[in-house]
Amino acid sequence: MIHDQANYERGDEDVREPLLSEKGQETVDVREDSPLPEDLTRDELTLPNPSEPETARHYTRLSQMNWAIDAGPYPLGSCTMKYNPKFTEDVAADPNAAVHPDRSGRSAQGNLELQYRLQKMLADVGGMDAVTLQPPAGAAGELTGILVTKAYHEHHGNDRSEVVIPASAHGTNFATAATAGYDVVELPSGEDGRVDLEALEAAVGDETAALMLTNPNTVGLFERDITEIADIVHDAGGLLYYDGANLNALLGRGRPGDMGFDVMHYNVHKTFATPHGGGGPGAGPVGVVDELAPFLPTPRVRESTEGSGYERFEPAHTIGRVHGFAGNWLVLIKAYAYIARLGDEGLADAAAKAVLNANYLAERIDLDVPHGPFHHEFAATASDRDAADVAKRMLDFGVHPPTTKWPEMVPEAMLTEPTEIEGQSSLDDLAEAFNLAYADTDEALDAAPNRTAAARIDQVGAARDPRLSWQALDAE
Amino acid sequence: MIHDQANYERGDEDVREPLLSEKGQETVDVREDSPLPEDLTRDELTLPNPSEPETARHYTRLSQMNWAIDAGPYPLGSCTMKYNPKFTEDVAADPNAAVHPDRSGRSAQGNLELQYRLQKMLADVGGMDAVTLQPPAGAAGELTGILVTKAYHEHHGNDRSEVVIPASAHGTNFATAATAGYDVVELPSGEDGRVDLEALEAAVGDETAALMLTNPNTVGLFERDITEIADIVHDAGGLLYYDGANLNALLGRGRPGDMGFDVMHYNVHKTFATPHGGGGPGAGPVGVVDELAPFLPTPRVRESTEGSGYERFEPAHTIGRVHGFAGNWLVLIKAYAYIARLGDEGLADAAAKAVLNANYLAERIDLDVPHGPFHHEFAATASDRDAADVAKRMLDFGVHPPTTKWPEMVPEAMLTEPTEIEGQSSLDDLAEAFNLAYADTDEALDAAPNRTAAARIDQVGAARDPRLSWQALDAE
Amino acid sequence: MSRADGTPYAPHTDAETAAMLAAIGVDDEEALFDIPEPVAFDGDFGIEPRTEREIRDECARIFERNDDLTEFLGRGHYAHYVPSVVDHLSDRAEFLTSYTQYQPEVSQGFLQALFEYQSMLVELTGLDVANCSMYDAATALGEAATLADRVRSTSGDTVLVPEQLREGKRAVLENYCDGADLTVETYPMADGTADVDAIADRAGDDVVMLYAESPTVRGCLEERLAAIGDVADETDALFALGSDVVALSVLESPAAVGADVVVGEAGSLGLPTSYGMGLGIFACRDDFLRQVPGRLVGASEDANGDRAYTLTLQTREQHIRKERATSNICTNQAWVALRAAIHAATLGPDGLVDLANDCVREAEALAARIDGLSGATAPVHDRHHFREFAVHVDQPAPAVAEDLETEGFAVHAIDDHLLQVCVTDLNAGRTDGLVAAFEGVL
Amino acid sequence: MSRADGTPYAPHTDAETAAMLAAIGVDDEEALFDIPEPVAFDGDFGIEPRTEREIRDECARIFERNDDLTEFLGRGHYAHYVPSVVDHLSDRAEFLTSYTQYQPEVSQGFLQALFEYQSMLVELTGLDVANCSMYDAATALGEAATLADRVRSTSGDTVLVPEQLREGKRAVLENYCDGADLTVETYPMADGTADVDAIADRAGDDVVMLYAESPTVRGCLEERLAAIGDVADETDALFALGSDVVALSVLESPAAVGADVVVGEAGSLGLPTSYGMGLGIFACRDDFLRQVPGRLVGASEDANGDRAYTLTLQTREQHIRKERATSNICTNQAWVALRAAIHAATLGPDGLVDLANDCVREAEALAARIDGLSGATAPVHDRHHFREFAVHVDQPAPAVAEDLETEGFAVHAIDDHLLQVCVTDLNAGRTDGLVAAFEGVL
Ligand SMILES: Cc1ncc(COP(=O)(O)O)c(C=O)c1O
Ligand SMILES: Cc1ncc(COP(=O)(O)O)c(C=O)c1O
Repeated sequence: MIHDQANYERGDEDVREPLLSEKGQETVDVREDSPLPEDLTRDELTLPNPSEPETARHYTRLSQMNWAIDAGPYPLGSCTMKYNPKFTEDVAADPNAAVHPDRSGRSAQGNLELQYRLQKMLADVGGMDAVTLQPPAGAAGELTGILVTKAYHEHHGNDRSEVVIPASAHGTNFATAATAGYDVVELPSGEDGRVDLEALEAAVGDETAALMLTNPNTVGLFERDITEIADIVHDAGGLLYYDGANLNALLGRGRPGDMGFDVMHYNVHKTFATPHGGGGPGAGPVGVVDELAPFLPTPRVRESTEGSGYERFEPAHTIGRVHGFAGNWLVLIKAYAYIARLGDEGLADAAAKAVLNANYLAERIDLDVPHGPFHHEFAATASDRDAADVAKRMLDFGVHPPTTKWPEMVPEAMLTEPTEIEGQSSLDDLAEAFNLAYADTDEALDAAPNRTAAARIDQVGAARDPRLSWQALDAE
Repeated sequence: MIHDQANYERGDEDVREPLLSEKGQETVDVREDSPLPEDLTRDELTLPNPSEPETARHYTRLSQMNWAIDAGPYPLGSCTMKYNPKFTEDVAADPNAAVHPDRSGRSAQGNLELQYRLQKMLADVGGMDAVTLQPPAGAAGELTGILVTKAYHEHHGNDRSEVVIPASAHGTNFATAATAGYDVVELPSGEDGRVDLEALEAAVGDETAALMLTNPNTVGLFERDITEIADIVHDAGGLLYYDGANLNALLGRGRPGDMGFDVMHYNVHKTFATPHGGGGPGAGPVGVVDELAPFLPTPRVRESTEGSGYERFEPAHTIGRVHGFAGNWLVLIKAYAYIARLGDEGLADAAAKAVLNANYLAERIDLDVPHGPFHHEFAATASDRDAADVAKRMLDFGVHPPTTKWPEMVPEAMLTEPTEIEGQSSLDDLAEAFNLAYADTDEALDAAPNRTAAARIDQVGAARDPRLSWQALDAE
Repeated sequence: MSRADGTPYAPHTDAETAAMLAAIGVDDEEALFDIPEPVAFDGDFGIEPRTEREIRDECARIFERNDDLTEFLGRGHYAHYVPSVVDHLSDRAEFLTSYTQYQPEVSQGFLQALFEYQSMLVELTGLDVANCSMYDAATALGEAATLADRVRSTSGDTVLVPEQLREGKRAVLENYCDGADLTVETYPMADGTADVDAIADRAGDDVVMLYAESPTVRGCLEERLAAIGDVADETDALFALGSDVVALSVLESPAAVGADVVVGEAGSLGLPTSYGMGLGIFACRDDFLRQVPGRLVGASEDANGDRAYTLTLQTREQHIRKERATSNICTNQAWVALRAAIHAATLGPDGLVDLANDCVREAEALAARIDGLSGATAPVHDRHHFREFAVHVDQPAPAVAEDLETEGFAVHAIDDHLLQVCVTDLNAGRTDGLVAAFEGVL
Repeated sequence: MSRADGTPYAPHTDAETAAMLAAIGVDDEEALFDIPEPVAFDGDFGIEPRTEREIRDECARIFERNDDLTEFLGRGHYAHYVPSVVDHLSDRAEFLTSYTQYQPEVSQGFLQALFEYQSMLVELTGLDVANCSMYDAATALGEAATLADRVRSTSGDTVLVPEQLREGKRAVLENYCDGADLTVETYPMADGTADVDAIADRAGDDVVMLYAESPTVRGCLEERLAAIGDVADETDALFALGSDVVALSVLESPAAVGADVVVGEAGSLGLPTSYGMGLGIFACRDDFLRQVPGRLVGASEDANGDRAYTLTLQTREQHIRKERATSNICTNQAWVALRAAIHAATLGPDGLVDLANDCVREAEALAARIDGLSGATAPVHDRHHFREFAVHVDQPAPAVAEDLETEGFAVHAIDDHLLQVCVTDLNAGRTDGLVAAFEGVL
């Protein structure tokens, strides 16, 4: 498969589709017509002023210069790039769902009902007792979970200073722990790519507030010793945090709650197929066991204590809030619709097919996969090739490459997660792209990509001389 | 401007995006579960069975291999490719407008009201007395108009056998007249590209049912002698038919009704910016003067004769129907929304800018434009170059070429209609594409296009050996 | 907003307009118009420009004036649930805002989609050739008649159609026949389907086309299509069969019963209920390839030897052949065909057959329930039904229909004591309500 | 349909699954799972799969349970009419179904759109750097505090905020401050805006960040921002200014009043009312470039020397820097930023300024009308207002708000006798109704 990406280029000016500002700006005298006194206003404002047809063309062209799941495979490991069912967009666009967050609960029963139902679905899927929908992304969910953990410990007079995190964990885990004010204790990966129990024993102690764990971990391996891990952490008085980024592998097969996890986040834009939107919005609901429920953000939604319907309530020892309002509402609606569409069997099948696809693809590629048995994703190694270069070359073959050079425990890692939505033939396309790129010459790799809108981009230069706006470009 | 069109190609199989059938078909045993007796049913059905993600990718990829107004200039002369305002799609998607055509008028007052309003708007814009919305395209409008003309003559005991049509007219005029059972009398173009009054005098007579005229004509020239033309035709007892394809040039500047036309069609997908949809649907409402109103298709809509609201009625001498139901309803809604958005001043400005753009572009290109002063479109001549080859080369420069080799009165014609939606810079892009292609070598022209999904396509071969389905391909 | 005085869809700033006028060498836009004074217009239409939001509100208010009825209406215009993906994909601007594929190199996407649509119709009809759209079933029938007129050597001028035929369809057919000097005559029906003996009696040299449909306008499935085909064959009349894209997925293949041409409606896939907007099917045997009306997409090769698609056999069309064209059609229903194809792909053959089978089962079940009510008999015809069926009511049918409308249900009144009821997946969930309403008003 | 038992979004036919399992060398999918028996799950969730149509109906029914109120609500969540083109363009699958631009060569489109968004924010704030989104105004404020903590040399640990601040925003701020061991304190307000003298008195070494907002949560425009900026400057505190993307188009430039950081809400462009979903602004001076949280798009060149865009300065981010990252944010609100940018482009500077001016005029006009009613005084604060204002009512405010709700209008009750009312283009056409309802319930 060969893919030439669309490109609109102004050869004379060495730019692709010009910036909106280059197509024409307008300067408005703000004070002229202002109902405000002069000292409150700026004197002018300069912004692009395209007509609607120009705007439509601009963004249509830009979109054509952008890869997406709807264009082809996008097997970014850890990101769970699934197909986003179109009907969920229509559900989220329902004008009746478009209410203000400060509505009385009485007058927003519809939204409360959907929140309640989704809380319950997520709790069931994760084996948790209580769920908040407020966190607007996975990392925000992590912060919520860790702050809940912290509040729980503090409530029990238990000031702890450390969070233990395996070296293979996602960067957000580390950053989250730090944001919450914890010291990070990094746990080296075991030989087999999993948590080493001895190292864990050594790492945890009185100061351990929590262990943050991704399971299957970031190379797709299930932490077989999860029961022992839970015991070690719990015995030390710590809590067990589940990073839900890889929940897709477990749907209907295993629940974090059953494995001893006390708190978890769900990445609805991963597991529950809400669109990634070029970087967001996502949503990162958090589930906890009963003991932690009183610490969850406020408000949550429950069935009315009097009469029928639903009501908001403040958990007894709430940590407060992690989002100004109710989180990424439109995303949550889509997640509800997706889960309802699949139901029990569909969810379990999604996990099965995701794992089948990863294993089939790994079988088909010429690269080594050092660890196994993996589930929905695997980290192949480009060994003596540069993983990033191999990835660039893959772009020429009509696929998006995997996540590269992470996790570090696999040298020149190519972390690959095809998800359940690919069929055999597109997995074969992916394998072909892997194999052709991997076997290509150094020169070809260096020169790649060749069929994308832009050729290889100078990222070092971009960082050395940051130009972050059209104003910065104009100033040159 | 350089445009590389997206392309997905399976190099191994010499195909672009494979056919749905090549991605996998399924054969269903129809009789197995059928509630019908065997002799009524087929035994099996074989069709593609893609999953929804596969379907989404298939059509997303196909769409990326298709030029459109939202991608860039599309100056097809005679086609009036305007920007289609997005909000009109939302208006047409209103579920309350989705009613069945057999509803009682009483229970479909909303649809009747919109039909009534649109009839009136169109009548006002064309200077006509009565309008039917039923014809589903311009050519259907022509047939309607000519059948109305025929019925009118017959009603007055006046059997006429000929329709006079200028040589420069659109093919539909000829075909329509033939479909309606008329003999076509072709009127040669005058020296100046307009109707030659003497030739007209010679052509019309007792057998003349109508003269079909496009004004401005198909090279954008206004028929200055329109009053004389009308007199000649009317004096001979014929009617004057206005082909509305070029109405965009006249909006708010001139009305067919005021020029002596008795019957006209409107091309709403041209003048009123409803999307062309890759070939349709359009809509071709027909307007007539009072004398012809009793012959219009049934039903029409009027204000209720008793009480408030609207009602359907059958014109006294109706020709019957030209569409099974109420025409292309969704298209008509969009036309209404567009006209309402522009209002009087917007419509007049659309005409002004369309004419300005055509004149500016003609000024900028190196090709000759033999006739003038033209309005919203002009026929440049590629003179000693092949217009079709020049057009193919233009494809490499990020624009769609004009209509080629028509009308025939201009040798190697490139009939160009930029419409009002292009700005100066995109007209400059167009001019550059014209000029570069026109000046290019014969070899380059022969080899063009180079940046499109497909290279030059063998159209002769396609017609010599017609393969019109995947079944035909499989049979090879 | 800064362009409020003119069209909001032209990008010209005042400075740009001035520069362009200067380049042309005129002072203002007026100077570019060559309209003689006597016929120039300087009045106004009185159309106030409105913002897009105002128009959305205005149209929403207008359409709210349609009563909120549950429709059990069919008789030629049908809709099924249209999966969301059909909207999202067909609304992609590259499809929606393109035009006829005059430059195939840059239009491969739409051409392939239409080629696939044609192929699906070839499978459904069993015929060799399907065009890529007609306006609707009625105009397709009209075009079939003119094709018959061109291809049949008989000296005849009669088109034979069933006496039970949607009036509007017949009216359109008459208009197409008008120009070709053809006369439309009817043959009788026996209990809802064609009276084949009567057809055989009537057939003869003067008949150029014999038309039958299955399902009929009353939803009956013709049981003797092959026999009708034989009559046509024997008398050298063109056998045109009318059907519907969903029904075709389960019914005996038109080719197998001897159909020369298939016309009908394909908008029952892809289109929501839309006040009768349609998508005409036109398929025929290879023999008539050069007589097909409308556009055809064919496979070819590009200069690199890769498969490519293009409009083909365009010499049939009006823009080449003028008055000798096979039809005057130009702008067609391409985008609707795209939608139908996406809908069909989304269903797959399984889903399509299920949908069709439900059209039979739901109609049968609803007819039985209505038949159980006193004062009503259904189905009137002792036939297999597809989606719809006639109901005899003891009371005057128009009054019953009006009463049902008051109860929130729309059905057809087709004769003094005949109603017609159509059930699809869209209203099948409301049949309890309909039956209860019937009970109340009978 | 044929895949009804599993997920409808996996393409595997049974044959394909079998072939793939064979290629792997296992018998069934179960064999691929490495989950120890004790923690394996074999129960069910009791979630019945539904068709997409069923879910659309179900959710429509659920959302109909929201009362049909005309909302005059604001206090941090605002919406204006979103032009249709914003939906149509942002819904293009290449935007909606892509992810973070880790491979810039194949993601130029989204990168450029975000670069343009950043540039618009640079224009609106006057600051050098704007990131390409935060979750919302509240979390952006929290991130500003942690940035202050990192960049300020003062030994302090206090963040000073206005006493009138949306409670939820403050609660989020507290949570971000928690980890950085910062304490949030308030400064008093005088008639709706900051008491600058009190701020000057309170300021000092221990304050790392001074936060003010304009418009305030009650819709008042701060009149002495430059003075607050001076205090911050003198005491070496970071001056963080909170605002809103529409207000910024007319208000004095944050850079001009000495703001070091601008946070706030940009979702008032591009997003409809969405239960509080937002788009956080984060802009700052060049000095803090390497401390900015979130993603930044920069211009660079590709191997052909053409301008190209790429995510840049990623060493600030968690996926590189781990616990030393400037923030834990990863997935952000990119698509919402795209929508805001399209909305801004659609309006142009003219349209944006008009919209902002209307926010001032409509609020003033509505306040005056309410003030004319007996039993109500508005605006409570003698300030310029933007979109919203407080209303004093003689009766208990919660009861008045509840009565208004019964009449079909939603307003905020913010204190015993204080209501708050927000007016934008979306509800400006309903102010007559609101005033009448007020009159009725007062
Ligand atoms: C393993 C893991 N954990 C956490 C996250 C953070 O989730 P989000 O990006 O939604 O904030 C990610 C996201 O990429 C991840 O892969
Ligand atoms: C001059 C002219 N007349 C008539 C028509 C026929 O209109 P339609 O394609 O809508 O049937 C066209 C369309 O191209 C045209 O250009």
